[in-house]
Amino acid sequence: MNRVIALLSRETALAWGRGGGPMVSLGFYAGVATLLPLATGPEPARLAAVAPGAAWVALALAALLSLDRLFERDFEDGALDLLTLASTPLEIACAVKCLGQWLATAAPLALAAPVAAIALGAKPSMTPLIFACALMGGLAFAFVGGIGAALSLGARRGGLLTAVIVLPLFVPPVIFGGGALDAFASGLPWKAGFALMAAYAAGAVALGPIAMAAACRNALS
Amino acid sequence: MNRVIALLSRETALAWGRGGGPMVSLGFYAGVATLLPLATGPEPARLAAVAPGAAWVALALAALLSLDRLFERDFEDGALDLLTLASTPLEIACAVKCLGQWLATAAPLALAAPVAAIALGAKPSMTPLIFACALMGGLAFAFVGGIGAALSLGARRGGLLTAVIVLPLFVPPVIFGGGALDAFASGLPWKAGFALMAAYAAGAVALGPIAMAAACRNALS
Amino acid sequence: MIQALTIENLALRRGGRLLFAGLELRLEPGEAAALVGRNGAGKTSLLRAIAGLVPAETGQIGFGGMDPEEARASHIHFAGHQDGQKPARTAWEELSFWTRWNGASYEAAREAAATLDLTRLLDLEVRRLSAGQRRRLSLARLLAAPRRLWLLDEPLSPLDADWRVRFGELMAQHLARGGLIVAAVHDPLPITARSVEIAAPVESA
Amino acid sequence: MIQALTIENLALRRGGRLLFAGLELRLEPGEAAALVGRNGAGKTSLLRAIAGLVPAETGQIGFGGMDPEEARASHIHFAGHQDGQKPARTAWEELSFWTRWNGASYEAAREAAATLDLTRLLDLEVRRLSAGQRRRLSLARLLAAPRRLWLLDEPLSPLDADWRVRFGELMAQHLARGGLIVAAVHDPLPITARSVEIAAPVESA
Amino acid sequence: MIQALAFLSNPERFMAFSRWAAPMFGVIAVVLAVAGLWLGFAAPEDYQQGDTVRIMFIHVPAAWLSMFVYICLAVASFLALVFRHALADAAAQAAAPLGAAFTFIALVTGALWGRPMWGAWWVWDARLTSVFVLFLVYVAYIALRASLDDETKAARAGAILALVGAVNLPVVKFSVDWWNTLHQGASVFRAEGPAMTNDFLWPLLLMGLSFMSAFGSLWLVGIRAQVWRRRAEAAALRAARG
Amino acid sequence: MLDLDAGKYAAFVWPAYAITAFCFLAMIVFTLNKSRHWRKRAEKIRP
Ligand code: HEM
Ligand SMILES: Nc1ncnc2c1ncn2[C@@H]1O[C@H](COP(=O)(O)OP(=O)(O)OP(=O)(O)O)[C@@H](O)[C@H]1O
Ligand SMILES: Nc1ncnc2c1ncn2[C@@H]1O[C@H](COP(=O)(O)OP(=O)(O)OP(=O)(O)O)[C@@H](O)[C@H]1O
Ligand SMILES: [Mg+2]
Ligand SMILES: [Mg+2]
Repeated sequence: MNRVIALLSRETALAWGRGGGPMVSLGFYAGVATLLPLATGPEPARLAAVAPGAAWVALALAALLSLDRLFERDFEDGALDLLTLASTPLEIACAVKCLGQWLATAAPLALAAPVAAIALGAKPSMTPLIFACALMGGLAFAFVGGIGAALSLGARRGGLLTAVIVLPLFVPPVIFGGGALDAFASGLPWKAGFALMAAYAAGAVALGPIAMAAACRNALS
Repeated sequence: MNRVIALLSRETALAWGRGGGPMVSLGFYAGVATLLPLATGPEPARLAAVAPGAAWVALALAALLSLDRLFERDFEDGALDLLTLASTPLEIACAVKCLGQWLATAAPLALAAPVAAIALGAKPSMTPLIFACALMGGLAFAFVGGIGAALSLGARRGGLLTAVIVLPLFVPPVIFGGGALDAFASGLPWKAGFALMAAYAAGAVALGPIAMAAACRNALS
Repeated sequence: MIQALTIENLALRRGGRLLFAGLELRLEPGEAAALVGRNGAGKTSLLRAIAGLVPAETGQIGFGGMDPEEARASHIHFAGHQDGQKPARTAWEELSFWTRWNGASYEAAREAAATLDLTRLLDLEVRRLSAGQRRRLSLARLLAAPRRLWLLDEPLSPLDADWRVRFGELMAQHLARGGLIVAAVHDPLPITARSVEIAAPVESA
Repeated sequence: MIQALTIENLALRRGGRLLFAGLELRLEPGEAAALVGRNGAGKTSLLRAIAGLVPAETGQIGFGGMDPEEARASHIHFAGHQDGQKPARTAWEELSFWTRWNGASYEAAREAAATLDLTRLLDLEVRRLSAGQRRRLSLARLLAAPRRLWLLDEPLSPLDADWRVRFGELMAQHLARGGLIVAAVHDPLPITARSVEIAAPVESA
Repeated sequence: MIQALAFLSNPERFMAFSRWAAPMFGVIAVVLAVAGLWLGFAAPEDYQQGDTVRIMFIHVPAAWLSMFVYICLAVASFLALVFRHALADAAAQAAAPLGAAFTFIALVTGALWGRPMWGAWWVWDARLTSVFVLFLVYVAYIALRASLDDETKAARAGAILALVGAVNLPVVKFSVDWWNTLHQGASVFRAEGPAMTNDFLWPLLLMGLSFMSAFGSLWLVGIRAQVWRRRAEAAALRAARG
Repeated sequence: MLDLDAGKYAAFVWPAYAITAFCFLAMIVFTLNKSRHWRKRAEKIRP
């Protein structure tokens, strides 16, 4: 347990220092909130309709763009070797890495997302759903993305490969989540979409680490 | 000149391999194009109005998130030392680095942006402007972002700091560009906004490298 | 506890090339082996194979009857060129993290730092350490969490003459406590160690 | 062409601490200096100061009358621990890039690789090279683009015995052609070199 | 001006000067503020803006100061960068939080004025946006200095950022002329002379001078603090080395 | 003499003054505090 906490705090600190964290998410959503009004024109109704979707897209993009930081450094500087030489299984280490990434980058984004959406005119009643979607979705993105990041370790054009592997896996949660937000906004039943996304996230959390650990071992050998 | 070409191809290759490149931008816009319809509901008019803005937001965010890769690696592994020991001034080396970043990440995004916008229902007549805005804006983002990346070299929480430094400097081009797109879409005069953004980009390209080189020298000493 | 390290008829292949074959080695507690050989002979690869990071082409690596998984999880230290220390984090952050990851306490990390005369440097970022200081920081992990088998890849190279002697003493202490050491070296080790020549098999040389 | 390296009354400070003071050194073409001293004494810092990467606290570094800017831009090679080679790029990509960055041709890069027996390895990623091979790759840059003053930070440490001799010969050739070498070392250099002791000033020791 | 700077560039002389100058500026600021506020609240209501016009007496001086402080910051940074003068760097470091505070006041009072006048707390027009950017630049400067441990490096990096951020200043000043903004144009410092009745002009100018002297006083105290901090840290370092 | 009744705009005028006063107070307190802190430290180490 001690080890897991130690690793989690290291991962969070690293992800935070290298481009994650609340300032970026703030800036992110400040950007979204500044730009969309300019781009969509002054009609508040229009703006409000786009708001949750925009917040959601921003989240997925942020997750996608920060993926290459997950394993590559540790792989290149030998830390991954040492992480495998421990009584904590590599599967858990991988899960903790993803969790750290999520804590450092997705969680602040999830906190900021409802604020941005409301600033853009989304109904305040949507706050809990946007928040929950962002948290869940962030989890799914982190764990699914981790698989791609691990698989492309040691490949030339690692970043490219990550994107190719990860993009198709990102589509389902993106669609389920977006659908749930949309349905909620128009007063339709939204629970099914949300449940699907949650299930996807749960699956990713459960199975992702196994795939990641296998991919890491393969890259190291 | 030879050196500049060599450096440019190295930088492009590095940026490309590490999470840049056409696949990411494709995924980016695939995400935007999938999600926005979901979020905005089925009315095409609404969608069309948001499209160019969404493309533009995505561009700025992508630039922000890839900044920490610009100097940090070279700083940590000693390549920056060697880049300074050359008859090519460090200012030019910095400019070429930014240019490489732009070529590898912003240019593919700029190519994809009009496609995404049109898929979302933006008027095809907007294509040239979206493309030009994305190219120009990407240039401004790369060069202004480089200043932030260089200034935060060696700082604790480098990534965070980069965002804090860069965000204020990103606001003007984001606003000018968004304004120009918006004005064009509503048939208003858009040239002023575009010209301002171009001027800002030109200023960034001209002055940014000086600041970057000074910041790099400072970090190395 | 690892009771012995036994390597039988080991062959390793990297990138399609057979590095060496038929390697035999038996190390009892208190013994050290110095791997010598040309650049690219496969010393580092052998250390990685013992650590389970690289699969063997043929042959066996045994740990005196202990389950290899178990041995590698809790009884082996590996200190290579790539020390896994992030330049932007402080020496203390790195040392304490790895110490805890290896299951030992902050206290142990602090003591190990004191033994390697790093206390004064713990607040510095790793980037600012001199080459020898940084190497000492990575060696401090060996002392902080006691483990039976040390796999060392050119441990002495950036150390100054004084520290080579002192780290030699630390290695001798480890052996005296029943530890085992396998070290890849280009210069002689300051402890008595069995020299193991790593060389390409004759037919492929 | 650098006609001499003159260091007068040099003092360096890192992180608030005075590393050394009053350093004097004069090196003529064909001469080599070996910087010796404890870990953290400031050998690497001195090399970086000569390369202009670290400002001097007091004192002068001169290049025999040549403008320092000019000398550093075109007449100095610096080869440190941090070799600036990206693990994910191939040896050839790295060597050819740095060679061209230093103003020499692909041809020169290929020749230097051959001299250091790297030809066979050029298609491998840097990550896959052994420690000695990787060091040779970074040393190949010295040969690929001829420059007068070589600043070497523990150049020999991961090389095997053979390569230490062969690189010694290459250094001797460089000196014979009128080159200058300043090398930080913990082991003796295989060439005749003036030994320069780097040590903390007495009052602060 | 140059001579005054040269005179003060000696730390001893600066400490002697600031010792009496800082309290003196403080007293002047208070006196001017009392006078300005008195006149301001004695002035008649604006026929268009009603009582909200009273916000002007703090909004406009704060907005002036936000720019003036940045000029001070940039000049001090320039001197620190070019002449490596420690006192100039101390001045830059001390100016930043004050500038951020004045900018913050301008933003908040502007928003409080905008709501009744324009019907919106905030619009993304060029003037407002550029002032917001100015605030962010101050924050970035402070954050940058805080996160670099090495004093000299932090000074240089901060100075570079301050100079880069200076491009925003003309945008703040002339945004109302270059773009169609909701915000009104200059009405005091104009080539044609002030376009404002004396009833408002006088209290506004008094408040402006008061803010200016308040800044002067706090700045001097802040620089003194920096000088002491550097002395203390240098001494601590010497002590640590024995 | 003084017109302190801001009428329907009181909700905007007085908060503006309050926030300004608060900011000034904060500036003064922080600056003086820091100055005193470092002067003490400087004098303690080198009286
Ligand atoms: C958050 C919103 C606002 C910001 C950031 C802001 C910013 C500024 C700045 C920077 C100046 C100085 C201009 C110069 O010296 O040239 C200024 C002046 C001024 N502002 Fe605002 N302002 C805001 C809202 C308002 C509102 C709502 C009003 C009134 C309707 C207003 C009225 C004025 C006036 C009368 C001046 C003096 C212009 C002059 O005499 O030069 N401002 N403001
Ligand atoms: N991941 C890999 N893929 C392909 N080849 C590899 C890989 N790792 C190492 N090699 C090759 O295997 C050989 C042995 O490398 P190794 O690092 O084990 O040598 P070494 O004996 O430690 O040499 P040195 O003394 O230079 O450190 C080298 O020729 C190297 O190029
Ligand atoms: N950027 C820096 N900031 C602060 N201190 C530094 C920095 N770089 C080096 N130092 C300190 O300066 C001292 C000298 O370092 P340097 O690398 O020059 O030593 P060295 O003589 O090369 O030692 P070694 O033999 O271990 O390589 C060390 O104590 C180190 O901690
Ligand atoms: Mg090796
Ligand atoms: Mg050194």
